[in-house]
Amino acid sequence: MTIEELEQIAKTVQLENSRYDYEVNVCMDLACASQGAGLLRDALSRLAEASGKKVLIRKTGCMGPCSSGPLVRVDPDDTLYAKVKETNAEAIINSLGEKPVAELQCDLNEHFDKQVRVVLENAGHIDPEKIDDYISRDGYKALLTALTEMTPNGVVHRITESGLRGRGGGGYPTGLKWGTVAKASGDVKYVVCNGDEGDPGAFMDRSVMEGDPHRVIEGMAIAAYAVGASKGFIYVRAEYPVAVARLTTALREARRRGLLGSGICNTTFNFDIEIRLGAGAFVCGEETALLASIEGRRGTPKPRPPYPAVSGLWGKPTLINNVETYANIAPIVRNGGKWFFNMGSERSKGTKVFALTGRIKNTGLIEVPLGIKLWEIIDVIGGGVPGGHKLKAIQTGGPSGGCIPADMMSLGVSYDALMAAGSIMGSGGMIVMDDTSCMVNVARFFVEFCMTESCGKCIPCRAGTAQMYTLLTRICDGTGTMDDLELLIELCDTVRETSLCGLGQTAPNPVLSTLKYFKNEYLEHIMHKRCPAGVCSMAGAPAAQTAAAEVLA
Amino acid sequence: MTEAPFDVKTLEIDGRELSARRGQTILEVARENDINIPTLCNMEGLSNVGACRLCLVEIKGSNKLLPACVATVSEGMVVSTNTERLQKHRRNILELLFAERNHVCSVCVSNGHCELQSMAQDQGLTHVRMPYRNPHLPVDASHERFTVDHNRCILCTRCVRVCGEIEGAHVWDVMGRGIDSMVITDLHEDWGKSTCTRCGKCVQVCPTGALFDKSKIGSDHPKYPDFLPYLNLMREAR
Amino acid sequence: MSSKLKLATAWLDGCSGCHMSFLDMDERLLELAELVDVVYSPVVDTKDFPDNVDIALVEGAVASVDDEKKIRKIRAHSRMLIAMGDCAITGNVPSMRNPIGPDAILDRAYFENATIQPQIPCVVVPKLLKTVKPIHEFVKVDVFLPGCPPSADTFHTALTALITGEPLDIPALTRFGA
Amino acid sequence: MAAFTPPPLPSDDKRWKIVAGTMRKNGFARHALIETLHTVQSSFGYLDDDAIRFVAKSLRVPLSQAYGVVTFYHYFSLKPPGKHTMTLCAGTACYIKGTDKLIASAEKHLTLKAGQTTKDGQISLMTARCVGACSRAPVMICDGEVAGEVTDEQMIAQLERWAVE
Repeated sequence: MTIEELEQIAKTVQLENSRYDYEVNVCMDLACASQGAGLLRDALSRLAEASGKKVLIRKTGCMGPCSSGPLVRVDPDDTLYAKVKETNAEAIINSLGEKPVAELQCDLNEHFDKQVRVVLENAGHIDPEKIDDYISRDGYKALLTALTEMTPNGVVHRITESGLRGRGGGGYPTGLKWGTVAKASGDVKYVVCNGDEGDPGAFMDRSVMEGDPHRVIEGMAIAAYAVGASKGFIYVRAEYPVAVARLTTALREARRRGLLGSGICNTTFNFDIEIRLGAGAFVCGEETALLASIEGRRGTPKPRPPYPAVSGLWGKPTLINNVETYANIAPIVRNGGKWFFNMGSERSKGTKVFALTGRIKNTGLIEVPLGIKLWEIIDVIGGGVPGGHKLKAIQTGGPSGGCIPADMMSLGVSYDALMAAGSIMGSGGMIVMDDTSCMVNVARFFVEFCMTESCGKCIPCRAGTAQMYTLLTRICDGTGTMDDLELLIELCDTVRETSLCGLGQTAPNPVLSTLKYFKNEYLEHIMHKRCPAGVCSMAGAPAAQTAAAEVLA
Repeated sequence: MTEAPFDVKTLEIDGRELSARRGQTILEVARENDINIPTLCNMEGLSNVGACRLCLVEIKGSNKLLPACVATVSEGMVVSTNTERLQKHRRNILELLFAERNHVCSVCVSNGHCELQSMAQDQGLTHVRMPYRNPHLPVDASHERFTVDHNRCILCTRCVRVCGEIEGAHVWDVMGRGIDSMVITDLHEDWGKSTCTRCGKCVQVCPTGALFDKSKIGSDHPKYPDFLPYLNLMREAR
Repeated sequence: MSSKLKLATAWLDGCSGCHMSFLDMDERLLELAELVDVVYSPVVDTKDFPDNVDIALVEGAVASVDDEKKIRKIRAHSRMLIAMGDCAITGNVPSMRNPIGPDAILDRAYFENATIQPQIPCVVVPKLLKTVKPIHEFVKVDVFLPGCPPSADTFHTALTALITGEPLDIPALTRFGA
Repeated sequence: MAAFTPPPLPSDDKRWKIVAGTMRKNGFARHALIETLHTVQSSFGYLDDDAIRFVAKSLRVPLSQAYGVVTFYHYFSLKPPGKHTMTLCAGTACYIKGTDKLIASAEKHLTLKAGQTTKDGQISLMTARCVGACSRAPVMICDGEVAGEVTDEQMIAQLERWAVE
């Protein structure tokens, strides 16, 4: 394969597509599929054929605004239809060449206007099971450019120049990581993609793997070239069967096209990828635990250093990046580091995909330039809190993150700003809470999550999260005391500072951030045995009061 | 000039200027110089897992605490092993251990010879503020010579490591995860029916009364793990 | 010292071993008697816990509704509360029933092992709490003297220091299970 | 060293051949343990002691290590699943929208705890840590079919349909 051949494929696809007058793209992502997108697509295909019009019906990955699904986009007019039912298929097919179906059209201009699509540039435009679709949109161009025109060092330099930081949560500079692995000695090195998207309330990586799998593969191949690896692993949650299937297809197609395997594109570069299934352990998102799991062992983390960059899989230098990080690589190589560097805020470059969910009108997948204000996400893109309720907080960063209160909506979204606010960027879950959520209960939910997901290796995380959960349960059921609260805070400090890995070190975040901004809710529970949001049952409180009364009697 | 010759590093531990060989851990250097850093999962002769977090030390210029058992020395490192911050964390970790399972010293075979018990005393622990969890845990006395009482296990995994790394049998491992973790023999089968080689090394390295010799119930039950460094030495010599 | 301090000792769910060990101070008890009046104790014939106790030594864990009432009363009437021995501090032997719950214990004691008239007494035996807990789970404790039991020497050193206001290093004296 | 011969298949059940196939594809390497366990689980629906023993011996992994791995990962089940499986998502977005109430209601309806199977083996009630359909919260998965914005009535109706089958 050469650049010319690649362009030839793209041309063929375009030629093929030009045979059609219309393209009807049907979103087949989980949210749309669960609302009958499959039946809808079948109906569209059937009716299109019957109509005699030249229509290409294409199934695509996530288009974004899931709450408006099932979504259909008709090109070349770029008309977006929302909440389309099987019964609407006829109207849509009939409208081709005529006026759009007004009652199905949705006004999501504001929703899309604020977004910038880099990672999701192909989402909703290509059939994820067709490599040629990807190639027709500049797919694998970056890999070929890297292999034929750039040195490995040059690639590392370009990534460094872009200012890209790890999208998995930590925000470690990607170029720096690549440089370390590239410099590490050893002839066997590995490239690993962390697709163990474990944060509850986050589905960015799933959507990318399902909607544009080649983008991830291309990013990994470029990384492998840059660091000198010949073998890669994609570690995906077993809970994502569609992602696994799409990646499997994509790998097969890429091999068939000679974009993976030995002597890629007539160069001496060899690289292939294997998929490894996770098995339901959140802690495997931690890189040393993930490596243990790939090696077929219990996913327990190891103390770092040594870092995986020096001693990773089977003791070899290993580069680990998250799905979204790899998804950013091809456009950076294609468009240059400066192009990426010019997007975003001062120390957080580029765009970030978020899964916007919870008590908000437009739920779904969004991609925004970093530095964007929270209110722009909530009020403009998200369309605000529905049902006349009041925004209370935004939870970011999953179980390791924190809650940002409603009065901080002017905060710009960046790694550092979120950290300063007591939360973290995390992998990109953004859960909106309104006045129906009890923040103590929310903190307890996350601590319970960390408790059940703790691997159990180190004491502070294993026993500490369990104790935090006990103390929070006391507060939630009305038996908590001020001593319990004090102990909880002290415990948070120890768990944070002494735990072996990130899971334990960040487990107290939801407690600490809710305590920082919503301490009055804790005090209400403890002093007045009252849950302001009316969520906690306070079942323990009356009994406690009786016991006290008995003593006084 | 920053590197000392002959791979010798100079560092400071608790205000004392010390020298060390490159690649040595902070714990090794401290022990060579009679500086006590508390540990529970560490044992000379076994691999280090850095799990108990009691050996965490402070390094000047870094806010992050490092486990002395795995962190290696570097030139000019300034280490503090016993600051107030570390003492507080150590007490909290010990409290967590005491509250996690059912450690009843007065009825334990290891009373007076228990590393957890003496460490609590060393660290000035007189009571446990954390609520006791009181889990219902089994005692497996199916083995003809030994018993495992899970109520007293602190999951340090010394038994797992000595069985896998030294005896080479790997009869022990950990099942479950988080607070539900438990050491097991084979497929969570009775120890007595397992593939155990009956060497008894696990009993000797167990820091508490979780693993004990049946013939010594109700009597003084000290453990003798000193065979470990010797065994390793003899193996290396071969 | 013109007026002596008022000392009380109380016994919740424990084996009385701590009190025995306390009495093991032997002739040193006479020294102690110079400094304190024992106003309430299993070894003194007082029915109700008096007001204004200066030092209360409490043995045993909180295992029943009665224990809970007692410890709250003791706390309310004492200036300094000393948890005496492992039962008071950790729950110790009485807490060994916690993993299986009180019903299993009552069954064992009053049914399985009963030779005549198996029944759970409801008049004299107070209602058991679901879990046996150390006393600091209910009230604030000022001093913890671990041990099973703490030795007579420990009692002597600790009490002397507490009465005279000398510094006291408890971990140097005793430990859990000592 | 004598060549390693993997143990014979536990029975002539064809599914063991699939399991052996996964191991062979991975060259009977120890690191194929999790991959192989996945194959067992997808072929048999769960992992029993015989299966774990067979896989462990074939891959020369200590028994306790294999058992440790099986019990570490929530995806692996030691008990056979019910004829139907209702999985309620307990991710954050679903929690905010009331999954806890759905779980409690289903537990009450089936008189069991999440993670268990009804006595007649008809229905398993499971919870999941986020299936990634957060925008449709709360989400339930009925035998693999994802349904969003689930109400208590819908869920109970589904359970009742399965119960009378």
